[in-house]
Amino acid sequence: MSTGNVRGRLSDTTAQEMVGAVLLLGIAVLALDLVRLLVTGELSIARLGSYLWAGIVDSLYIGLAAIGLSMTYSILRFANFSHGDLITTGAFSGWTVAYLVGGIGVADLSSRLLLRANGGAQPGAVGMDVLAAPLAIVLGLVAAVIVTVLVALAIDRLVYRKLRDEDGIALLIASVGVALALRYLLAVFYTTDTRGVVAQAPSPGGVDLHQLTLVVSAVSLMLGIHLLLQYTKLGKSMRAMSDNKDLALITGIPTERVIFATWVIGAGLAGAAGYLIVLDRGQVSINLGWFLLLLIFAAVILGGIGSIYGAIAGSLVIGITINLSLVWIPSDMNEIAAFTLMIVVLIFRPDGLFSGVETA
Amino acid sequence: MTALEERLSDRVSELGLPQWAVDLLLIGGVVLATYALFIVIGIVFGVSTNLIVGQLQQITFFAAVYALAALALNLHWGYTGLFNIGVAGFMAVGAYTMGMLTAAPDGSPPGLGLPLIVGVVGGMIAASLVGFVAALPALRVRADYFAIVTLGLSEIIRRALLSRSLQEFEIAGYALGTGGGSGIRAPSTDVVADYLLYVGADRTGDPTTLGAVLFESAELLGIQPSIIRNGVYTLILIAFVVAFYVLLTRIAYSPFGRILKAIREDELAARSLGKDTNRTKIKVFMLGCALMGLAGILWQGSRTQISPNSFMPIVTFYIFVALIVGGSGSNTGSIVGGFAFAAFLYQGPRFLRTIVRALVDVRAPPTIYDAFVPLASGDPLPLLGYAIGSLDEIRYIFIGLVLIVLMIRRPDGLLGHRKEIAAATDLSRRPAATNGGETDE
Amino acid sequence: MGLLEVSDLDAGYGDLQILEGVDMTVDGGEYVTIVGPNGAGKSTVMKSIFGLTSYMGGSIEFDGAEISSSRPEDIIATGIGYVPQNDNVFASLSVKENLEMGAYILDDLPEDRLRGIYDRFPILEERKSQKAGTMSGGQQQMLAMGRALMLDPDLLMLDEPSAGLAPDLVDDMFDRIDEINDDGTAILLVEQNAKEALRRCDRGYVLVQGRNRYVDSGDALLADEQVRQDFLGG
Amino acid sequence: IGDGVGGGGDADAMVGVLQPVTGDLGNLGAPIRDAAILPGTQLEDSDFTIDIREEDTESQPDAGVSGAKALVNAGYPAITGAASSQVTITVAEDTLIPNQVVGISPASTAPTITNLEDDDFLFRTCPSDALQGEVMANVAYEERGLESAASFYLNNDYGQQLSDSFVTAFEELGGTVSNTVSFEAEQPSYTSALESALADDPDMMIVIGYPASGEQIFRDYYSDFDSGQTIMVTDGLRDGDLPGNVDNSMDNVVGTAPLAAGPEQDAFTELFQEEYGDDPGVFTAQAYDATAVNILASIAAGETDGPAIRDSLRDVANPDGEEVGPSNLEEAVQLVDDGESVNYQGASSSVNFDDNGDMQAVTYEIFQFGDGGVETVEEIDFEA
Amino acid sequence: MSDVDTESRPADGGEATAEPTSRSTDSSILEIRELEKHFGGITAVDGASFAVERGTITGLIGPNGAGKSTTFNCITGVHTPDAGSVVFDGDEITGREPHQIANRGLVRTFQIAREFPEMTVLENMMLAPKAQLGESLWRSVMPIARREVVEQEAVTRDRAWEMLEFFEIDHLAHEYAGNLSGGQRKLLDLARALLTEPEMLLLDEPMAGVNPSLEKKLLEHVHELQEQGYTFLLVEHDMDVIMNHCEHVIVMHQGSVLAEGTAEDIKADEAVVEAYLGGDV
Ligand SMILES: Nc1ncnc2c1ncn2[C@@H]1O[C@H](COP(=O)(O)OP(=O)(O)OP(=O)(O)O)[C@@H](O)[C@H]1O
Ligand SMILES: Nc1ncnc2c1ncn2[C@@H]1O[C@H](COP(=O)(O)OP(=O)(O)OP(=O)(O)O)[C@@H](O)[C@H]1O
Ligand SMILES: CC(C)C[C@H](N)C(=O)O
Ligand SMILES: [Mg+2]
Ligand SMILES: [Mg+2]
Repeated sequence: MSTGNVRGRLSDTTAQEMVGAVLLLGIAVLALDLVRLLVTGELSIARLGSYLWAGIVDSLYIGLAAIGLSMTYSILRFANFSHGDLITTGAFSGWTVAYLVGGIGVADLSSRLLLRANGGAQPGAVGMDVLAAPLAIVLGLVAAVIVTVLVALAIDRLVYRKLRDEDGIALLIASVGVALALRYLLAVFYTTDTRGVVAQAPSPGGVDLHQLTLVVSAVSLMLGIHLLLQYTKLGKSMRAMSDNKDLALITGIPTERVIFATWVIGAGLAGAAGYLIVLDRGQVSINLGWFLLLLIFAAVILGGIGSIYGAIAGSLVIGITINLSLVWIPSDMNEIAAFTLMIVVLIFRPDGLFSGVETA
Repeated sequence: MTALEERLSDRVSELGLPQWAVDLLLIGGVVLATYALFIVIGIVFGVSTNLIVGQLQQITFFAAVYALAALALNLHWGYTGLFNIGVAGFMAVGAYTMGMLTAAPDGSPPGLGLPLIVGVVGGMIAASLVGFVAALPALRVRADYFAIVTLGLSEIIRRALLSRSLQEFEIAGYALGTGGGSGIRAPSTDVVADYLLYVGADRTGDPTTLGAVLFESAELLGIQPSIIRNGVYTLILIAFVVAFYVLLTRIAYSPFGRILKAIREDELAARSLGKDTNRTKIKVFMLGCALMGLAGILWQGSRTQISPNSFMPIVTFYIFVALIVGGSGSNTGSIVGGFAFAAFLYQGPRFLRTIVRALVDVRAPPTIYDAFVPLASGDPLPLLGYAIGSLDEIRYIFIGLVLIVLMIRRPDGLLGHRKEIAAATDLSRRPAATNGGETDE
Repeated sequence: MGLLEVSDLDAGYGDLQILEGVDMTVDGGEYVTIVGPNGAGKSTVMKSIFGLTSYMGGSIEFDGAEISSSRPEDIIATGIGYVPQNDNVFASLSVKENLEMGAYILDDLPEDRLRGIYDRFPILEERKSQKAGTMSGGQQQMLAMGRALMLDPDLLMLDEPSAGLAPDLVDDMFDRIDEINDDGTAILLVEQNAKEALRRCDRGYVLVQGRNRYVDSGDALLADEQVRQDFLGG
Repeated sequence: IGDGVGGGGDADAMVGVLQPVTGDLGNLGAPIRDAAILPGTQLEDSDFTIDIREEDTESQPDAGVSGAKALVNAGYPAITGAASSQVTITVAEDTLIPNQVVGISPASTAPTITNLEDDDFLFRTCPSDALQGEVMANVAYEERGLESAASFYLNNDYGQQLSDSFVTAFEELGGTVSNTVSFEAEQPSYTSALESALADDPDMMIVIGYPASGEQIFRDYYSDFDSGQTIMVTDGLRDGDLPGNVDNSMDNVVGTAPLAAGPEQDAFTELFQEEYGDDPGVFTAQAYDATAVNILASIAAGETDGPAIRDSLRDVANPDGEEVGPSNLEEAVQLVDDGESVNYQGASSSVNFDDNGDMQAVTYEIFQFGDGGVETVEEIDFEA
Repeated sequence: MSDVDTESRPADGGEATAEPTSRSTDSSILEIRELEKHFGGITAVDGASFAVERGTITGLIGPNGAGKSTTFNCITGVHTPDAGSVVFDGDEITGREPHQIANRGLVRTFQIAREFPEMTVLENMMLAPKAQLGESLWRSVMPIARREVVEQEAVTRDRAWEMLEFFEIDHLAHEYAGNLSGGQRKLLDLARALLTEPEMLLLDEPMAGVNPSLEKKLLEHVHELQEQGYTFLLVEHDMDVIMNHCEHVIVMHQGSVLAEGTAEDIKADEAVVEAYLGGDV
């Protein structure tokens, strides 16, 4: 299907602007309504605050994953459906290491190695929180990043590299295959049971330390990536490659090395996201990443593919949407709101809400 | 497998038969060879006739279901290039509409209590209408965005069906509902089998002549009546597969089909030749969605309960595997792919599990650790037990690997790339009046 | 021994062979043109020199070193610049960034080269922060050429630089190429504007169906009746 | 135990065990499954061939139907299962009733099962939640003086109906129910759903669900909402591992569940501990009883045929006849085979089926979570 | 607009016919008035007006970025103009969809030929004819109605063969279009456009990147077709083509028409020489 030109035609009309205006109007109405609810006291400030905070926390880990997805999308030119399972890989590998380290002398090897697949070694008993086992938690994060990167590189070598010249749809289909194989390979080892692996978060003075760890880690990782891309040639060569791969090759950009770097960053962030999500939620499951994937796609598309700041901004929109929408709609509809927003944006601003914003 | 089918198709094409006959032979050959394989395996391992026949019935049922869906998807993706990965959503619309129209008015959730046929037709219409609504905007975006839009749409549909907000509602004084997470209970489509088998479709009553013959011969072979009943319904599904096939093949070999291909290849060029591609795309999208809805009805509707989680995105990917295995763009391929998927990827592993469970009496150890530890002391049984216990997971891995290997080695599917020429007449015939020469280069 | 020495080259795409035993030489500072019908394999020759096709046999030497199995980034470093036929600028990067990309393999941006290129193509300095994709066709050709010149190559390969340009720009383009050549850079040029190209070059190759058909000085080819008839449209 | 490949016919009794070993109910389902196959193990060395085959419902209707189809196609005329009411109803309507196969659920408590149009093929050894809702309301309003409540329930037959039953009873007593919020199983986060359930800051909240979801619900609850109100749970969350998995002592949680209080409860407990080295959990006694009466009825019927088993179920379970039970199952089988009339006295109750296939008398417990797992703090008897 | 109508209304009503030779050649077939097209801040076409005489070969030239391709896109419905009107054969076609315009008899080819690569050359050709019965879904599927479709297909096929013979690419009929060489694609594109029985053809740089020998052949075809009554408007940068083959030349510059006239007039026009043909950048 080549609808590129139809899109071009569409972009000539003012439909875009019209829908944009309607969208803005809608947002304005909702904002006014929000004020009304606050004034009438139907919605307490505290509740609004907790929605917003939850939205920010959600958007941070969605954002971590979205940066990686956006980068691989723009540089390798395909929608990577296995990205969610990289997140899951990070969660399992990282927490396995955390358990292995933190559970020494407390729990038996099999519970630690397989993250309680047998139901033993409950997290409280092992002391899985940031105060009781800070070293284990940090090592786990490092391991999550490293293992996920290695897995992603191995997959690239075995699968995607062989499909470099194919079109995006072939790669997309292959990535669905990768997603299935990876997820259920994990399931064979860890079983499909959902289970808690993190102890209750210590919260001195009402500050949830696990959530705080998530926020601090996520923000520093994002900052790190920003600096890396801003102050090295890597950022520019990535943009050049996503613009025109053949020409990048001719210009002497070592494309395979850029792809390598893309996987390292993208998968590393995905792994970290997976690990941090579990730190916050407490439970790990085989479907962790897969269920998040569509939300991450929504964030990437909202922000505009290829733009890192777009991905972060898109994640904020998604995170806030799924939480703040609870003011008006029941909680089992909140993702419907997020997906609808994604579709509307895709149709009327195919380049994303934040297109035009410069990327590193 | 690949080599086998290839050789088969070569051999068959040597006979110089018309295309449809070749295709029929091909499908028949593959099906019979697979049946034979399963029967041999069954006999070798001493499986009872009842179980073998039961397995073949199950395989055929799923083969038919996946063939139906793959054929519909082939119309979208194979012919028109519309990369629709929201198939499960359209199936859900079909099945749910049928459920809501036919469920008893005093049920929970209540339905309209209309006859089954109204439900089936209504379901198809609803699926195509949702297709229409989706098509209007979705057709304007790029192929990979289109994929994400359709996937998002199918999730929106599924979540809406799950939501308690629609669990029960009222329209124009009629109470209706989706039943939320519990789903909807409605008459199942497989009652049509009862009409053939029992007098007055009353299962506790007397069988019809056909029913009597079937049940008696089944009794002789030691086959459960439930298998016969399911078998008859499976035959009805096969009739639908044939109908889909004829319909889609007619479309494929026509000027309409030619426009579809042209849209797939280069839409702007087609428009510039005066083809109203938007209308055509909407039409074919709606038609495909209606067929998907029907496939959903025939499949999920054959259960008394339709629940939202039967329409997870994985279902769409199953259908994609079936289509890709057979080779997208080919209707014959869709059927062969549906069958191969059902036989080897979907049901086959379960058959193996049944056999292994019967042969070796092992309990699956709770974790793979407990399976490996005894291995160190030379006892492989726990590991085998674990593998059998994790068969569902292993099957998913296998499906994933098949997809990957197909994309790398045979992106055109097992049947290879079959570029069927879209025309309602034989193109190799050249007008006699012209200076002619050879038709072939 | 020429600067570029292609001998008996076989190459193609995937399993499909396009070039069969192509020989080609460019001496230092020489100006060589390749002409031939559509699909003859002219672009393929250039891509092969740059290692972008499936190599099937023969040798490609540059400056005395075999480069047929080198990676593009290494070939650039040996001193070959290449401006491909179409899609030859990074559309979403600014003009200046495009030029910087030309010196990607260096650690630091060679400021004096950049200066030199701005002097040669003043329009590029004027528009240095404009997105390359929004420039006109002729401007994009200049930018592409500028980018290829960033490393001060010994050999510049240009694939149909005049295609789609307005007549005044075509003349201008040829003049620019002459200038670059006068500064000592060897030129390998593919052109459908064959008469003009042959008129200006030192030597010309006629390529047909992936094989060498004629080699001679540009003027001699222009004078050859057969060549005129078959390849230059009479 | 059984040979799954057989075509049936050569065994004296064939019972399919259809229980959730994985999925949301996995933690409770695995012991239930264990108990359900226990009679088979017990009779292994007897003169009778008992063919028992397991299938996993994965706590979901879809997988449940597949499992049931497999059992039915393999000729099993009677089934112990399923656990979740949702799965049981689906399986019964889709597979068991049309194929005239008997189903005895040990755990499906949803009230609608009572009046399901089942041609009398569906039984259960557990009580209906019509009673449990009342028990809950009583405990909350009368005993603890809690006047406002929120209901947070799993969106399936069990959750919906038990929630309704509680709400009706609670409001009848004079309490107010501020919010009823349903949730889906095994979601990654319940924070937003809990937010709406607890919006009006009620005195108490009831949580009706299964363990895997429950773990996440309580994690989210304790990390964001814990303000000391009473949480009341039901049989679905009677999982001793829950506090440890949630990593909270769950002191504010109180629960109700059907209690195994049959005449032969001790005999069963001993059997179970001996075989599995573990204490029996919720609905395990009911599961044992279900399989046991299935076997007895089959042997009484003299053939592995659904309708025949259905017709002899009440004969072996209900009064009149020699009292038998877990302690002497082998004898019981022998007696039945000899044509004697028996009255099965179970581990969970005396197992007397009424016209709807429900239990006639049941006991509930009030439990709390303690160090050693679940602690029964009170027993309540009901006689219908 | 009524004056335009009377001016351009052809004597025979302009109905698309299978017999192109019967067309009158005495009035303008295409008329562009004050056309404007903006992209964001860029004005691509800025009030261009011109007319094309029936039966002529008209050239459209101008510097890069003058707005020629955009004008083509506005005429053929790929873009909707922001202002101005396009009148074709007496009908106002401004803002209509590309397929409507093509069906009206105004057909274009593309600068880079757009074939359907996975369809054979013959299939490519058979797509072209207008209003085929079998383009209706029902007719293709319904048992009885399908008979007519099959009959028409045979006719269509024979016409496609004839056209392929005319362009001397009939030996490629069963080849997949994706395997053709660049020049052969251009021939296919033109042949396919003709099979729609247009009244007028818009060709965007038909000779760009075409080898001179092939160029000659293509031009011969164009002249032959002109004699049959077709009208051509072509964008071209090759001055030889413009000067030797076009009766009439329109020069665009910065979105509007700078000059118009015969090739000789244009060559002599100082503004044109300044803006396009020579001078410095
Ligand atoms: N990426 C590719 N894959 C397969 N075949 C290709 C590819 N690129 C070019 N070809 C084929 O190789 C042959 C030579 O192409 P090439 O581009 O070298 O021709 P050319 O001489 O540059 O022609 P032109 O003057 O039209 O640019 C053609 O037959 C073309 O179809
Ligand atoms: N889709 C678009 N978006 C933004 N600007 C555009 C678009 N299409 C064309 N333009 C701009 O409009 C102007 C006119 O472009 P057009 O392609 O019509 O020129 P042209 O006369 O065909 O030039 P050439 O001879 O180089 O093909 C140019 O400045 C171009 O950059
Ligand atoms: C196992 C039990 C918790 C099942 C629950 N009583 C239900 O009916 O769904
Ligand atoms: Mg070329
Ligand atoms: Mg142009």
